[in-house]
Amino acid sequence: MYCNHPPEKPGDKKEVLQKITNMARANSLWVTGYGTGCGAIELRPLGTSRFDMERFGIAMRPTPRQADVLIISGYLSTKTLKRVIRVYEQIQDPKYIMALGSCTINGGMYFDSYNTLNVLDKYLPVDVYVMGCMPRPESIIDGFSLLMKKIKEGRATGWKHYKENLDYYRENQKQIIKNWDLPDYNW
Amino acid sequence: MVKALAVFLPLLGAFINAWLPGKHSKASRFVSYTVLTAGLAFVVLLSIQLGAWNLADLSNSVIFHSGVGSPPLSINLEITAGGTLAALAMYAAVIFSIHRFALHTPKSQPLILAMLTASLGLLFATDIFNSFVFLEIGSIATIGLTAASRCGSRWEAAIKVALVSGLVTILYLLAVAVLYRSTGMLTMAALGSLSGGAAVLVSILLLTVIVTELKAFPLAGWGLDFYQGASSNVAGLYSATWSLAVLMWAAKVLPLLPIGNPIIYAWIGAGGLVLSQLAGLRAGSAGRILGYSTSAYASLLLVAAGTTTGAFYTRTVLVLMVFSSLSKFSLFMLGNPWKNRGWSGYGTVLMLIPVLLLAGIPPLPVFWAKFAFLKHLALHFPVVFYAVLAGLFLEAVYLFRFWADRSEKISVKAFSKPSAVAGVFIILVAAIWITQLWWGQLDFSGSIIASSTLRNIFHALFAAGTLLCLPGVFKRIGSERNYWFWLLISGASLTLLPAAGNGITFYILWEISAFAAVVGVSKGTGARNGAFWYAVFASFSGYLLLAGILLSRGSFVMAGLPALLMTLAALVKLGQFGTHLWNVRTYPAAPGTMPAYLSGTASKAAVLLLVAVALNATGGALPWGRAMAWAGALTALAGAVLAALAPDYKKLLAYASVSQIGYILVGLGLASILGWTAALYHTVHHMIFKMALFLGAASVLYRTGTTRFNNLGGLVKKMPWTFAFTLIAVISFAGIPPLAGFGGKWLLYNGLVEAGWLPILIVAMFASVVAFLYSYRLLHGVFLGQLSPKNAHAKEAPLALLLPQGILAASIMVLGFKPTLLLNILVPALKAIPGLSGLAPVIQGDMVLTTMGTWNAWMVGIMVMVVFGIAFVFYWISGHKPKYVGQLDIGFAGEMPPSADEVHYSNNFFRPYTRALAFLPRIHAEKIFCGVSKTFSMLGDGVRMLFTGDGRTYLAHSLLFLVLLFVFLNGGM
Amino acid sequence: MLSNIMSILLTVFTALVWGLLLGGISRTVTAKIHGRMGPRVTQNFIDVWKLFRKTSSIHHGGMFWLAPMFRITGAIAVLLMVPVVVGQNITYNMSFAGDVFLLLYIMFFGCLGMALGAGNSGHPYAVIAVSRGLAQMSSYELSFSVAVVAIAVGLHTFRIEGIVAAQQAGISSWNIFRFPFASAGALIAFLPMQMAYPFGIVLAPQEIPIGPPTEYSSRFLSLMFSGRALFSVAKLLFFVNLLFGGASSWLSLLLKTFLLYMYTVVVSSVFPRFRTEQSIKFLWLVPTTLALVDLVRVML
Amino acid sequence: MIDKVKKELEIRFPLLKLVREQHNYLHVKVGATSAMDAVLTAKTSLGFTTLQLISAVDWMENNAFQVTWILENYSEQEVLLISAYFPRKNCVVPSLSQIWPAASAFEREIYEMFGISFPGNPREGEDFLLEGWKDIPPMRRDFETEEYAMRTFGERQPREHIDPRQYIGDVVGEWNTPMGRNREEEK
Repeated sequence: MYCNHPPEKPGDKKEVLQKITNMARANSLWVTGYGTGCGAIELRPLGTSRFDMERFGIAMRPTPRQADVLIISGYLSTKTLKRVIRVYEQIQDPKYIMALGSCTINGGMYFDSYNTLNVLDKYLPVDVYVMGCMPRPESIIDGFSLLMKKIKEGRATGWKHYKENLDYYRENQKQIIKNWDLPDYNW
Repeated sequence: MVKALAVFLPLLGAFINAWLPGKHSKASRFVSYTVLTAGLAFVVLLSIQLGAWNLADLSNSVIFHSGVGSPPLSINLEITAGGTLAALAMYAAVIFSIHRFALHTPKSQPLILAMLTASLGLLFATDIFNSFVFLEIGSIATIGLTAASRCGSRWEAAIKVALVSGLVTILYLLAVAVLYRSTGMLTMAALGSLSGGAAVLVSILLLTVIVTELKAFPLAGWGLDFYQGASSNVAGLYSATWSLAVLMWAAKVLPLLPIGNPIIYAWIGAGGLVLSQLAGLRAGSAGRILGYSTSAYASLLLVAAGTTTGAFYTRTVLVLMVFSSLSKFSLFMLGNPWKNRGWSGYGTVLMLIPVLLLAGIPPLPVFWAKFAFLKHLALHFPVVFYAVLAGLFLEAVYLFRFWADRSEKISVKAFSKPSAVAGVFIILVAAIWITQLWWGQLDFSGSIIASSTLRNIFHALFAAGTLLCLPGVFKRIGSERNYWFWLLISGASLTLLPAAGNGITFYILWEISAFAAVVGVSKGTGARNGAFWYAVFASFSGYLLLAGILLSRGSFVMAGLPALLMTLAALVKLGQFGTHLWNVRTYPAAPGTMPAYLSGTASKAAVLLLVAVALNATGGALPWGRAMAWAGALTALAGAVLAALAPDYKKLLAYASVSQIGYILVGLGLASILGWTAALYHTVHHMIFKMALFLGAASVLYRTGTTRFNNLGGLVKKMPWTFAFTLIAVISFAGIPPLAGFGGKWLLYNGLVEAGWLPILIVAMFASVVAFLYSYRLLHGVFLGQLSPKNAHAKEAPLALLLPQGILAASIMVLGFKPTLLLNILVPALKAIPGLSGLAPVIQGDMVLTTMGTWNAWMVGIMVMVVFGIAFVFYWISGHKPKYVGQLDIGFAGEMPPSADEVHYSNNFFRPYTRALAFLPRIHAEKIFCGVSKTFSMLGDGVRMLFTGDGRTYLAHSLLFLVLLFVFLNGGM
Repeated sequence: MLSNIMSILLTVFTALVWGLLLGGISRTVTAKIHGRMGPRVTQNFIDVWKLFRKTSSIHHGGMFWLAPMFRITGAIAVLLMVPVVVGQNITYNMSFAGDVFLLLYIMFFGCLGMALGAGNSGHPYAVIAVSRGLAQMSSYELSFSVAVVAIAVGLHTFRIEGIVAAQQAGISSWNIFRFPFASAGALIAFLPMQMAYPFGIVLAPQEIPIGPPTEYSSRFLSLMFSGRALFSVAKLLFFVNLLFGGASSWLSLLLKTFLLYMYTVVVSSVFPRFRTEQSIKFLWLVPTTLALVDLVRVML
Repeated sequence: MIDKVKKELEIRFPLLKLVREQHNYLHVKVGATSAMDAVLTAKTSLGFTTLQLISAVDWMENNAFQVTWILENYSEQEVLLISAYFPRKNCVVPSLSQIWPAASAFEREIYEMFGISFPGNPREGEDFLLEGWKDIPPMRRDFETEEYAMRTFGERQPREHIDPRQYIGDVVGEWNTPMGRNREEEK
């Protein structure tokens, strides 16, 4: 029913036309339309004429299959984490995670909640954190700029890290997701 | 003296039996069987002596006197050659059924034997008063037999018989008295010497007696009640002996009555036939249905007496009456669920043969008599002809309903009973024998379709269609039964069809193929309904065809009404919208590869008929071509829309078949070379793709056990080859260029533009776009989407089903890339037909040119293939190796789909379409047909009000009939 | 022969570049109408290249795999069936092999492939989109075919070269002026053909994530984007040949296709979306009636 | 109008205690055994046909759960709250899901959060919010939230105090994003 094969390790091999490809990747960031927390409301203005993310080539895609970036917008509960893992793994490589707000960094105001995780990095490889509670659209664009810079420099390798250390991430994920029923890897 | 033993031996047996003691006496059975066997032997000897087996001349006879003195006191019998055959049937019926009485009511054996004697006596009587004696004996025996089982309804039936025979006695004796007083003689010949008032009086009295005894229409009430009320054994025996005897006796007396113009019989008969059969549509019980059928045959006898004379009359009446009586006998015996109710595959067939006999379907003997008789009527009495034809069709309808209702109730044991086996056997042997007599009329010169190219195309089409269906016949599921035999028969007669050289040959082959297919269909699971619809529509189109042939006075078809009738026959057979009901009921119900045969191959017979009609009637252009084209275009559209909304794979294909056939009609209606090229090209193409699709459906059904879209989906992984072949067929019929289907559309559109029929063009184009809806529905509903866990066990179709599909798909590819292969054959042949207008398409190599358009299928195909190939290779070598993940692993808002069934979109697939169409009034052909059937039912109910079920009413009927006759005949004089 | 092949390759290449560029321009123009800056004009090239270079990819079965190829084959087939520049016979490519009927039907090749791929993906939304798309297609094809038949019958030829040749006597001989009603019908039908709003129910990202290509990713999607660009250029070319007198030079070709494309972009960016049945009813009623007016005129 | 409701209820349930009353709002407290009677009476006789919410409060000091049914009479625009105290140990409350299907969801939530059982609810025990929760129900007051969060999600990162203005200023100066540029121009 589901594809249960773990992913291949991507390795470090150079691709053809790496530089051009990196430029293209940086300038065409497609974002999965998935709001995990309160920060999702701050993403909407990005598309409006005031902030206009399309000028950077950033677009919203309604399906993870076609997206490059997953934005964890604010606090992330354990229940949502399960869905986020699935969405993230369904995104095709290369893929990037951008985390918004204090909650993803250290739990923020929900640090002592029974179902909100504190440090996102333990569960998913975050490429860019954007600080704030909540970050304003300007900050998010800032974050995108940083991400674009990292991609151009070839440093946004969270997805490689995730695949190479899948066991570590899985262990952490399984520790807080009590009824783990996902496949080994969600293709 | 010895010869009379044939008549009186049973009487002897009756006397001995009556005196024998005990209930279950073996002795009585021994006596009965001995007497009957001896009598039968005598009859056989007599018939041989009289040369009855040579049906050409039935006039030989021996005269026999006995008793005291001379007539009228003595018993006078004239044993005719025809009569011996009837007697044979009676003896056979009694021998085959008497054991049933022996089990339940042993005391009835003397009565049976007495009835047999009375029947035989009446059969051979030449004397009016003798006839009276036998009539009385027969009535008494009937009453006794009927009342033998002490049950309310049977008593009632017996009392009605008694009442009527009382009245008959009075009237008859009056007639005898008048006759004797006027002429001093009581022989039948004396009737001829009557004149003046006495002649009228005797005629009226005797006619009333005869009509009453015959159970012909206005006076049929008591007979119906009798058949319904009596036990089926009694009714069966009665119809095989006494009823047959009365019919034969009436046939003897009627021409002798001094009534003036005998056409009055024909009027009584024809009117009665139509009205009684209308009422028959509403009949519920088996007995009553067969009673109506008896009434129909009595009416036929009246018509025959009024319109024919001499040897023709004798022979027609003999064949009609003997075989109808025997069939009714077998139906009563078979339809009697007296033991071990159960379903038998043989039951349907066993029961269908007598039904087909009664309905007069070729090559069974009744057909030959009916055919000759109807031909005579068509030539000389057209109005009577139409009435008789209508009545016969109505009869066929309720007989088929009876068959569909009852055939499941036949006991398995019935088949093992010697009576049933022998009955069927005798009927069949006799059928072949009689058919032999007429064989000379058949003509296989193929002169109907003058062009040998067209003929060969159709030969090849039918043969290939049948052959491709054959490998898969054993891949059946569940309760489907063996149908290959019937498929083969049907296919064989279809293959012969283009070779038919005259109307009768064409008709016979047409009907054999249709009714063999009906039997084949009835083998499906729960296919009774489908088979019934098919039988009704097939016989309707058959009667239309027959009428057309008979009205054409010897040639195959004449312009005008016959051609119109035959066109209608073809349209019904094709499932023109309005009559498409049978397609969408029959195809889904038919077993295994049968629907592929029906839709792909058998429906092409109607195309052949249309071609034949057009060629023979006008040389190409039918005057109603434009109407036909409109009908075709609307059929295409309506069929396509209905197909898109169909919830079932086979049903969808049935509607698609209706829709695609519309294009053929448009092409033929054009009556131009382009139009006919399009039509015939599409005929070939339709046969190929529709068979591929239906074989695909058969494969899916075989592997999953269902054809409902709700239960299917995702089979592409399990049945990749079936999917590939279906895909090719679908791309083709959708008309997408590199494959064959586009050619037909292109030719058709060019033809339509050439003729300037733009509105039809628009409708046809729209229909072809709607075809995309159902083509995708079909592919997605069955093969794409999610695989239901219910079908997880499914695997690739067996080779027997796959191979024909592969062949068909390959031929689609070939035809798609090189349509000129077919066009090079078609176009010259059609150019040679003088009646077709317009310019022929010019074929230059692979290029086809018309006045306005061009088409080079080869270049288009090559282009598509090359581009596709380049894309494919580029994909393949660019190092792109995507990973296969299951269908459930989809981006589903972060969730995992709970089960395949919940994410498979299949129910109400074109919902927006349905919504958009909502403003259209929902006119369903079903509703129209319901209206028609309701109207007929109402008419039938109206007629049925005559038959109140009260014996006194029936007496009143007889008297009223007498008075009316009196007024009418006196007025006429 | 060689020059023919060169011409075909040139046509396909130009169409691909022009199609992607037009897509980029349309995004910019739409953004300007919204009061935004909008992406670069070359954004579509970047997107296609990025998608092409995405590393991992999944597929759901054979038809899923083949669908983008169907798509691109259909697009190229339509493209090659239409003469590119009037008078330069070498650029007529394959148009000798068929007439408008062939073109009308071969247009479905790519759509059918796409629909099959969507079906094989197993995603219910993809199939819902296909069901809507087919329902809508059957309605706009009605008006479009009425318009095409009216024009073709009016000009007494089905050959596209013939139709173009009949319009070479100055601007007033263009079919859009000779057959104004049919042209209006065809131009309205052009909107749903390009999946432009208000007929954009097929790719409705808000309710059925992007429609048929929901499950398509990386290289498949890249090919599909290219196919779409090619197909839209092919359709533009067909319309230019059908209604606007063809193109006498490459420059006028670019200009005419650009203007025609801008028409869809402008209409599309100011209208909201119809529901499916509204769209079907509208297409059955308005453009069909318009086109029928000219058909009746031609018949009389 | 609400007076009438109050009178009616007082006649039928003599032990009823009034908690709060406004012009269209009434909160009453009834005994645990007559709670169902009161709710059903309100529905059938008093026109409170809509169930807005079922809520629960843990009164650990009184060793009781307070369950409140919030009903609404839409045509009169009145709200009626009926509360009842149930013993805290093995708390069992009758289910209303046969009467209001919507009650099923509320009851499942309360079951997960408080461990109050609603026998009669056909979907009781199905995962609602806390998928695979194994600890004591988190809304009970004897549940140590912070301790649980520490245990499950790890120690919270220590806070650093950074002056945001200075921090953002540095970053903006260093990155020179388009947005940053704009801001500088504004200055």
